[in-house]
Amino acid sequence: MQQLTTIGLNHYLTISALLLGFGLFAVMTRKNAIVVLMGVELILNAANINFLAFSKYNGGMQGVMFALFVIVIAAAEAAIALAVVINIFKIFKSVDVSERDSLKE
Amino acid sequence: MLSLIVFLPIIAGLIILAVPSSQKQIIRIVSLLAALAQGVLAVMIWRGYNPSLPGITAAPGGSPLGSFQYVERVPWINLDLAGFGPLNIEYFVGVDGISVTMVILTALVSAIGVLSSWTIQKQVKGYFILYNLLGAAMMGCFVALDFFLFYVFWEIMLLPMYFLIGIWGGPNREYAAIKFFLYTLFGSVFMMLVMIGLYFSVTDPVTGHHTFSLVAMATQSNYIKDSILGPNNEMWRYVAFIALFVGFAIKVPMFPFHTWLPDAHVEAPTPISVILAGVLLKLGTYGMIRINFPLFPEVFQAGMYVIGIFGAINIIYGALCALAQQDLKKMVAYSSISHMGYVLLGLSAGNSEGMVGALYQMFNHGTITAMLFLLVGVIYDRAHTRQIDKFGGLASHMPHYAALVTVAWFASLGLPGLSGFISEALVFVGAFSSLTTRSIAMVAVLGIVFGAAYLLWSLQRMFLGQRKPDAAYDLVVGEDGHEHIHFHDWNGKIDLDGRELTMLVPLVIITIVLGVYPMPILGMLTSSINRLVEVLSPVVLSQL
Amino acid sequence: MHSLIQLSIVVLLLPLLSFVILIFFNRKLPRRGDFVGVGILGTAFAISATIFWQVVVQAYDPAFRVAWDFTWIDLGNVPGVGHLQFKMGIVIDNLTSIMLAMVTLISLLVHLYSTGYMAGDKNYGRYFAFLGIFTFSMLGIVLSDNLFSIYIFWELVGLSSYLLIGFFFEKQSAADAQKKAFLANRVGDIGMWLGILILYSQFHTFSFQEVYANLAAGKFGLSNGWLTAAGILLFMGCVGKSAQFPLHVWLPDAMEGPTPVSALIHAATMVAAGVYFVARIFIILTPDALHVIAFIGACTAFMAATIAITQNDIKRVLAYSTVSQLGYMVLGLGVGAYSAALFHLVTHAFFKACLFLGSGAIIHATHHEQDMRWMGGLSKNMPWTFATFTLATLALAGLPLTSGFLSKDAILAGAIGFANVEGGGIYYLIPVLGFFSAMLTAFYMGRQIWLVFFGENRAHLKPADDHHHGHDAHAAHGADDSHDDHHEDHGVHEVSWNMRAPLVILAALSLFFVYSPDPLDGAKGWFMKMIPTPATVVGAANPQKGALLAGVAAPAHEAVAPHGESAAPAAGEHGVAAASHGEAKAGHNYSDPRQAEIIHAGHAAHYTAIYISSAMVLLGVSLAFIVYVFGIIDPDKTALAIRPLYLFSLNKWYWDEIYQATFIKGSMALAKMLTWFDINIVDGIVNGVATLVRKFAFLNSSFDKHVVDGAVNFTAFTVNTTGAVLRKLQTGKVQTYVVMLLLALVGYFAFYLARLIH
Amino acid sequence: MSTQTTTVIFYLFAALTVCSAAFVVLTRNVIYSAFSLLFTFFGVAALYVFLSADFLAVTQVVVYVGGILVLLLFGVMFTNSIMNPGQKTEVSNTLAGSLLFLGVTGGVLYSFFASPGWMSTGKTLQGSIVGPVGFETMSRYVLPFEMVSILLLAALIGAAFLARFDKKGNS
Repeated sequence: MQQLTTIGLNHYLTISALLLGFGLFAVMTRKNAIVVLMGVELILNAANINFLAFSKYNGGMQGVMFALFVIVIAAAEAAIALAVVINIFKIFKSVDVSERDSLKE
Repeated sequence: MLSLIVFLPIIAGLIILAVPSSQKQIIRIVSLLAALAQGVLAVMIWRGYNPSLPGITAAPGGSPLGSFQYVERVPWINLDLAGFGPLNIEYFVGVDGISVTMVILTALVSAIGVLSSWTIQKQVKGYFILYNLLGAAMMGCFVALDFFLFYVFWEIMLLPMYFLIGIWGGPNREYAAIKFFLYTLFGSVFMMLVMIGLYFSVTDPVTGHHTFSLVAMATQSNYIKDSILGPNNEMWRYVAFIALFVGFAIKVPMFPFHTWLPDAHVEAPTPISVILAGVLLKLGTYGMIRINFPLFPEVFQAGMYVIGIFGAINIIYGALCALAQQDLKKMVAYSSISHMGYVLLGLSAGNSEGMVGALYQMFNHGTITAMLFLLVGVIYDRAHTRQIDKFGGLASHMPHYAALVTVAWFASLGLPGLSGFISEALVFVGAFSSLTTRSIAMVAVLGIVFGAAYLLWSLQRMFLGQRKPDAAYDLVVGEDGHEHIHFHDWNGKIDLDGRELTMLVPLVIITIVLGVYPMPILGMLTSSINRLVEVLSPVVLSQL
Repeated sequence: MHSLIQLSIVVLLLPLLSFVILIFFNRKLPRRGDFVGVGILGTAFAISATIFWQVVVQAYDPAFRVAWDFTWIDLGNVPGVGHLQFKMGIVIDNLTSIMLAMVTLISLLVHLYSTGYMAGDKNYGRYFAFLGIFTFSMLGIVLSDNLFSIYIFWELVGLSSYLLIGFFFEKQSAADAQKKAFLANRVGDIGMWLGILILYSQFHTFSFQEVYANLAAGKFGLSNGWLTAAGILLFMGCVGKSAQFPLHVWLPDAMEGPTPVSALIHAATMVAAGVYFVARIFIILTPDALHVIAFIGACTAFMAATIAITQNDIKRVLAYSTVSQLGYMVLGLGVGAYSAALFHLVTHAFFKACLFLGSGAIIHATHHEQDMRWMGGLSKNMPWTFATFTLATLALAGLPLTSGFLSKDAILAGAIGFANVEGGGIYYLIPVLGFFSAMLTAFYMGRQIWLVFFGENRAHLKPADDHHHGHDAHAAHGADDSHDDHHEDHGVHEVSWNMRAPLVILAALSLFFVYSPDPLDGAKGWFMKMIPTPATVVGAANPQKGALLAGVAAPAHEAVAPHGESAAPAAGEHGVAAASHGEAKAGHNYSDPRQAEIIHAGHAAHYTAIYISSAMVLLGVSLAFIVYVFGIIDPDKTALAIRPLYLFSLNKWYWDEIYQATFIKGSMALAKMLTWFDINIVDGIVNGVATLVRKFAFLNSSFDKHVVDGAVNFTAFTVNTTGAVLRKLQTGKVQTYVVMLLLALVGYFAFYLARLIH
Repeated sequence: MSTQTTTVIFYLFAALTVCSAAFVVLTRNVIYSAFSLLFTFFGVAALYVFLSADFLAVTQVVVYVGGILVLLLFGVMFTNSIMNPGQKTEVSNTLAGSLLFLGVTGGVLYSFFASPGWMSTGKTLQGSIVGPVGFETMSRYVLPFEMVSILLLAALIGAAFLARFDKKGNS
């Protein structure tokens, strides 16, 4: 009970793990590229939570700075990914990643 | 000089390679020019050759190179096989009296063959490339003084011959080509084994290393006493001699290895028959003289009688088989078997008369048989058949052709005044003078009669008398009231045309000139042959 | 170089020049260039006449001899022999010069004659070219001084004979005949060549003089049998060329050639070459070889004569008479009557050429009728031909006052002497056969004269088919059709001057005074003085045999010699005989007593020979008269009465059939058999080996396919399948990859957990 | 305020975050998931505040909600035709996905809790971090900062390039 009442590192880690799992689940299962991207965002957020949690409970700034960079990169990634998705849509008239198996060639 | 004459055809072949295959005339002309250049070189070699130098082997006390001429000698392959010591193969060419005549013959026959190839229409480019390759290989065989080099040329020769027969030949060409190829390959395998054995038995007196140089091999003192083919190893020397002899005898061809020849000739196109009979057969006997006999003189001494018997069998057997042939070309093929028998007989005599006769016979057979095959080709072009019974009475319609055929036929049956006679006579003189082969010579003389029989009989059946009812041509009465001959689907000249005359007349002239005054060729042979006889005679052997 | 040599070289090369000109340019020259041939031969004859004049008439020396040679083939310094050279050369002695004159003269006359006889033939020019090369080769034989060159020209003569016999090559019979002639000659040449080889193998030279010298010096290394064999083998060349038994079969067939050719080659010159050659080698012939030669000559003479009496073809009769006369010459040489034989050679050449040309005139006049049964009564139409033909016939039959009488008598005398010396018995067969043949000769020549010239013309009796055959021959001959053949009686007429002149000249040359002042003894004539019997070198070669012979011959010598001296004063002519005999002895001291004995006995037997031979000839002539002129005996009935003999003779003793059945069929069968052997056995073995190899190759390849290659293929298969399986995993879908990635991650976690657990 | 209230608020936001994230993943409607993602981001931002990273919380709201989410919505609008907004999307390999979801999450959590060395050290981050962030950005992390800004610029240009309408005008 003491564990639960005083918010500690473990709570954040649990949340981040769940977010990570959900994100992976989305990446794995959903056919819509947009949703896959959302899953990726979830994973990134999970990572960010971990960074910040560790930096808070270690009292250093590294985690914070990393999380900052991750956000920036996430923005870039989202932009690029969406552009790609739109191109895919332009070409295939669909964003169903389960139909895109060009990697086979 | 020699390298030039050897590789000139290859250069021509490369040029042809660059010519588009549609330009048939250019291709032909290029090869013709190459052949003519080769002829010019051959004449220069002939003029510049000093007949007083014997060659054959390193003269005792002389230079280890022997008194060969136009020698070119450069290291070719130098490998260091750790276990076996250094392997040094040389590019070593040179001529003596034996080879220089063959070089002249090769150049002559090749040029004639190019002219005769003018009518080849199928894949002209490939044909002439192969033809030039063949020419180079033959020339190389005759000038090579390094056994390995000789072997290389010998093998190179097979390939174009195989394709020339197998692609441009007659209906049954594949069979003939395969037969030729396998037979000769069979022989050359033996040759290679003996070659290797010799390499490890002989040391170059100068360098002290093992060597492939035939000049060194021809000197018995260069053999390591206890090596596999050394003097102390009698049995293996006999085996090696027989193996080499079989290898060359197949090329001659000697009974019973002769059956590839009729097939090859019947299937081969005319120019290839000319080359085959004119030059290739000579390579067998040349190999015997250059390699087989001087390297194993004591075995030769022991085997003279057997060789002579085989020669006699060739003479009579070939003549009798020719007597029974219906196909003119096959008859001529068997006649070359018979004539090469004279060469073998002369060699087996082991004395100067016989050997000079044999070599002169090689030259004359080259020219005469070339003539015979060209003439057969002439009638085959017109009538598309070679069955002797399909003709008759040609003489009154094709006078020039009949005249040339008569000359050629009589040259072939050894009429005095034509070159064939002198060589045959010398062969018999030699064979009879040597006690070993005297009895053989007395039997072999029958070949003269049989030879005359089949030649005259074919001459009569084809040219004399009247047209046979089932002849391969018709008689039509021309506008001038006289009967004229007409071949089916032949619109060319009935009698010989200019190209055929340019092929044949030089050969006729050579035959007559060499028949009246043989010294131009004989004179180049004598000193070499005398030296060879010394090498082969047991007197010299006992001094080893 | 001696001027005679230069002249002789010119003579030798002139006919060759004629050949070259005519063979290449005869169509461009007017009259097909026959004048070239005639002119050149005229020149050649003129030059040889001068040679004859200088040698025989001016020098008049039995031992006259000039020689010249040059190196033809130089074999260099041959080990064991030394410097070896083959020389070509020319020798001129009496015999050579006489032969030169004879050959060129007859050749010239035949050229001249042919301008008429062959006129209009489509190969007219080529004909003269062939005559030219024949003359060249014949002169080569005559002039050559060594065995090798004589062999060369020997074969060349065979070639020209081949070309001329087959001149009408459209006729199958002519083509057969030329082939037969060449092959028969080749068989003889083999023997000759082997004989040459035996001599060469001992002496390493071909030159006559060196061979003589070496033999005389006893340098012959082999046994005496080899020497005899050499002699007989060399004689085989003569057997072939001079149509001696058993190689005589080609000569009658050779009559397929144009008649002038028969006159030149197959009567006068070429067939005499054999005799000439035996004369050249006479002195190296051992007694045994001479015996063989004598017997063969006798058999030939007799056999040919018996055949000649039943032949109907005018030319065949003459052909067999030629064979018979050649038999006489060979017989003469065999018995050692050397000069007599050569004498007969020359005389026979002239009168036999005359006979052939005469028969040619008859054939020409009767439009190529050769069968005597359809002739007759020609003496009225052709007086010139009749006269010359008859004169030559007398000479051939050997009646006195003719040249034939002198020479034949000399030969028979030699035969008798030979038989005496050899001690009788079987040797008497030789003169007996000779005399009998003389009788037969007289008979069949009389028959021929009668059938051809007397009686009435029987041309109309000729069966139609034969008639047409004659026309075919005519067409094939291609002579000009100036006179018309189509009504029955053939307009027979005398031939033109250019065919008549040779007849006259030759007939004149077959009279006795040309050769000898004495119509009964040729030994008095210049010829037999100029051509004495040379001393044999063989006796010297083996002294023990010579001594033995001397022992045998001595008593005979004693027996004959006193008779010679005693009779000398009484009978002048016999004295002359003895004198000539003595002169012969003076000319040569015969080291071999046997030879001396034979020569002496031959001279001694001179008159015996005359009497017997004259008797026989008269017998033959009278027999011919009885049969054909007076018709006392009907030839046809007689033929029926002795039918087997008649057929035997008519079919020429069946020699052709025998040879056809044995040698020709035999060699053809052998050839066919060998070809079968070649195709089925030798090649069969080769192909069999090939098949075996191929079979083994198939086995090998199946092993290769199923085992070796199997392994490889199996590997490939496994890789392939796994690849296929793995390819299923590779969907190309990103999410699948993610799934796998995470599977790996989970696997890691599992591992990690396992690590943590213990 | 008392620790209880903060704890309760924390649990609320945590629940909000996790549930909305689950909804993002589980719903078939793209629009729904997009909007529920909005709530996830808000929840995360709130958690940042709890982690005393106020600056980052604001950044999170600005960047994610204002930028990325709008981008995502644009994407949804572009890719799904406007006519049927409630379009369902298919789900593939759900089984493997869920198993792995459990495996990964379980594995991660276990490794978190099984490694005791991660228990909080004594000193923690206190107060606002705006100043320290600015300081760190301009001092120690200046190079990564510049690089990331260049990266962002390049990415945006590239995105614009990729997503542009080409000349032929077919969208």
